[in-house]
Amino acid sequence: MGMVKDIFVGGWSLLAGMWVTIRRIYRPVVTVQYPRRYLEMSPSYRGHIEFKSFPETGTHNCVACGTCMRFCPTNVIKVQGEKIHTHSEKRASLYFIDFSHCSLCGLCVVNCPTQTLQFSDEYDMAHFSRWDGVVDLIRRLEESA
Amino acid sequence: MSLEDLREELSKVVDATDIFPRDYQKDGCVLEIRADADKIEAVAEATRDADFFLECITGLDFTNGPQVIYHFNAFSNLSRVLVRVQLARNQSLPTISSIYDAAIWYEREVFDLFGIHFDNHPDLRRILLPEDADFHPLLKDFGKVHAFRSTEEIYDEPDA
Amino acid sequence: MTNQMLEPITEQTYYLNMGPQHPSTHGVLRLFLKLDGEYIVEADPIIGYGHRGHEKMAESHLYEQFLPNSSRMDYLSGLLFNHGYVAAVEKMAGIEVPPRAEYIRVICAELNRISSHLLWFGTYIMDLGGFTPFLYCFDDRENILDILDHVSGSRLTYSYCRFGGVAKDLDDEFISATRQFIERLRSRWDDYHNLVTKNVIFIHRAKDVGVINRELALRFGCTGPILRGAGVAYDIRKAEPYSVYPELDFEIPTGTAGDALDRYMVRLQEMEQSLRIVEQALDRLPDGPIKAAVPHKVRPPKGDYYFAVESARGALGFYIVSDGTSYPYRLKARVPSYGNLQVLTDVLPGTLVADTISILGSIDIVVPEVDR
Amino acid sequence: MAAAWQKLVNFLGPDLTIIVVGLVGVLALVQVNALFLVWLERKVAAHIQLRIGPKEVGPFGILQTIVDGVKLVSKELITPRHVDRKLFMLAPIAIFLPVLVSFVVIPFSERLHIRDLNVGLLVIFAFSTFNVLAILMGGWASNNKYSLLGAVRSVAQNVAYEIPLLLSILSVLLWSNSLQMSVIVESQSNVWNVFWMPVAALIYLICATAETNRAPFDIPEAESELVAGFHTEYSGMRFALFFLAEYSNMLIVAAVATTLFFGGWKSPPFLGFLPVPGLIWFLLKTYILIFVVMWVRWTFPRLRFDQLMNFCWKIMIPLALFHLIVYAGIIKFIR
Repeated sequence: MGMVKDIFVGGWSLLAGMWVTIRRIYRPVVTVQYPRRYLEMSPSYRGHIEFKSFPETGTHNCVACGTCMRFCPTNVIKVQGEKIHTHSEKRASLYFIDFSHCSLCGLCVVNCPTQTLQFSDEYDMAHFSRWDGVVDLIRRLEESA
Repeated sequence: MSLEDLREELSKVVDATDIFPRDYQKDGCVLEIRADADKIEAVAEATRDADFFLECITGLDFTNGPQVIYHFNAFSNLSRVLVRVQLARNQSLPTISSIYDAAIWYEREVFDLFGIHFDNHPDLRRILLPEDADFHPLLKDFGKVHAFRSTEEIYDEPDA
Repeated sequence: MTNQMLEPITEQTYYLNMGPQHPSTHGVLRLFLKLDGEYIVEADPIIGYGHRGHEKMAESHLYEQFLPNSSRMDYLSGLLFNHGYVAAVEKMAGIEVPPRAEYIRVICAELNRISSHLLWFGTYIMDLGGFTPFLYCFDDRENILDILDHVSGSRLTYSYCRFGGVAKDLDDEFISATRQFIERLRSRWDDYHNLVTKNVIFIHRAKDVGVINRELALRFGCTGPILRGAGVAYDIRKAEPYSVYPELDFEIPTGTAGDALDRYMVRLQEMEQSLRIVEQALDRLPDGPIKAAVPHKVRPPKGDYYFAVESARGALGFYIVSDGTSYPYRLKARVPSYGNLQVLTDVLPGTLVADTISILGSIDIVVPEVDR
Repeated sequence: MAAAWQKLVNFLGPDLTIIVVGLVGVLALVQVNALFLVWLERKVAAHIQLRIGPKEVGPFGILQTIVDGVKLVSKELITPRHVDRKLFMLAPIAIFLPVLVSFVVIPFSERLHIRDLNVGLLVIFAFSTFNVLAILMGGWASNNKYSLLGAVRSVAQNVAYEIPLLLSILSVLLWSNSLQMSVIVESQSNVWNVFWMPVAALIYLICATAETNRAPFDIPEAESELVAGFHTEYSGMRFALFFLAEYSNMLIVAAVATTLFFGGWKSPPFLGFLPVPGLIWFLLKTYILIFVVMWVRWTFPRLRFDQLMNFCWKIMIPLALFHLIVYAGIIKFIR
């Protein structure tokens, strides 16, 4: 008799499972049709880094101290600065990152003494060449301005 | 079996001076045992009889020879026991894989990464690295490391 | 499975390479199986295909620089690994973490644990041949990822915990989204139970399969849901309390027989317990700073330290030897899946190929975590 | 056109003409049906799983499978090195041919059947058994352990499930007193068999699912265990033939179920006033059954091999036997 009961209980459990799936057929789909609809990135989304523009100076505040370069675990940052004349502040003239090696840890942003780095919200970073992953931050800032 | 019993058991195996209590809050273990290479089997048997399991085996490399660290733990609160075996260069030590099955893989890992040989191990092959690798990467003379020190530079003599 | 199956009836055994590329080895694990018909005579898991040398990397990196590596060991519970590593270094360096940061860490870690368990749930049923629950779980998991994305800015490899605190403060949106998620997941249990837990086929596939009892777990050093499925209420969150877990009220679910079904039930109940933890932590979330003042380069004092946390798969330990500089002298990650995977050598012989999949799925390994 | 038709009939004779034209029609039907079913399967799966499924090619993605078919046709036919070449090439053909034959005797409507043999049902089951052989051929010839395991499982499974399958239809045969498909349908003029033999219908559907290797009985090709089972090594059009055969088999078992239990081309009892041709009713019932099979597939996990066998030998066969005895008594009593 136990076996007959097992069969009925088992059969009932299968029907219960089928009820769960059939109800889903008319539920709205959750897929987002990506190229047609873009999802909004969260406000704290961490893309590659970019320069923040400060209203006081109208440009970035990078003094090319190289802290970000030293803290980067994967050595993807290359920054060079120059002084316009002997007693002026040092300013970054070159700032490159190789995004293809970046692990997005954010140590550069956290440790930047002038707070001039921030995360961008760029996520369409698929490219055909590895060199396309190299981002020129200064040019990027100039273009966005 | 409580920690006190284990301590008693262990004192039969190793010198009482080689057993140091340690502060869990400070360094995560409650007991440290410094054993010689030939004692490790006896120590492992004592911990097994006390219902401890082998948490991990770690290799360390110092200028005065590598160390092998065994962490034993029990399914009860705050009972991690650290066993430290100091080896000379190229010295092998007996396996405890007949006592703990978990040691088979952990010892293979230590052999793989440090080249420390375990005697009588049933299956001492490389585990993480490919079979044809001819190096032991976690040795301090391999690759880029920040420092290569001796044990005295790191450990103060623990107060017994 | 009885042991008489272990005796080969004929000499005609053969070897089967399951993996490194196989639909249900969850990554690049290779199982070298000796088969007699469909019965397994010998099993040898071969690992290391994803070995990246994290422990070696640590020796040439600053303590801070190793932070992103930690979540890349186990990509499914990255925050738990993050938490473990950060807490270990904090303990060594004696950094006091503000209470709000601790609560935030616990909330995020538990959410991460749920997401890991949900993914396991889906993949386990998929291993057994049911594809649909997998996508239902992903639907729910997506919600967690969105929530964590909102606060940490990434979806899988969060480098969210920082020495002395966390990277970003929670906002009201996060809190309301989390509360909504708790409601939502609780309303889903019925469907999950009807679809899977009560399903007679599933019960047959999981019951009495891959029994790992206490003695076996002890010999192989298994931890986590495997151990709890065998009836041992051992959880690092209780046994070696860290962070704010002692202040929170939760239970350790345990099984009895230690078979795949028990492990399944333990994980499902753990998700519910994690929800409870998140709820309580949200209620008690104190105000205050989220990050203590920490020097740019942490320099822990000389000595060695072992710090364990409960990851989604078991006891995760970081054993760090410091030589007083800002670089770790040696960093060893004791990953739970390592011991959990090795137990296969003992459990698999005598089972069918189909059970292999069920057992492998039920112990929930993440191969990059084993390989490090 | 009419002249050409007359020429053909004169040349082949009326019987042969019907067979030739019918076979051409069946070939077309098999292709279209497989294309439709693959699309349907993907849509059903997608909507059960809260996804959309194919949608890009054609309206609702209905042309997606044609595109896939073109892709498969244009792919290289890889023959791995250590295979048994003759069997390897023969297996996809061997699995596909019996499918065509089975369609010959299926009555799509009152007048639309190619050949109304008096042993119609027997033909179908005789030929559907043939596909075990093809699977074994494919699995054995592939020289791949996964394929072999799949083939071995498949043989054991199909042989076992033939028994309750045939037992379950015996009670229908007792009632209709004939193996001829049209007679079986006619015998259900008053009440469909499914209403008074629900257990037989259930047994038939379960066994038919197992016969066609559909989930939850898809252990010969269990993807999470055996990668792809017996067709692991096949590529391109050879793989497509296996695929085609699977979906055509589904159509056959559903069509047979419709004929045996659901009144064939007859309209449902209370909808008899509708001016709907029998063919539509037939196809509608068939595809509803197929939908149920798909629905089951996307709901349940897979059984283990020994459980599958236990289920057959310990539950299905005794049940089918018991059912047969009971219904033999009932039918004897009614007549």
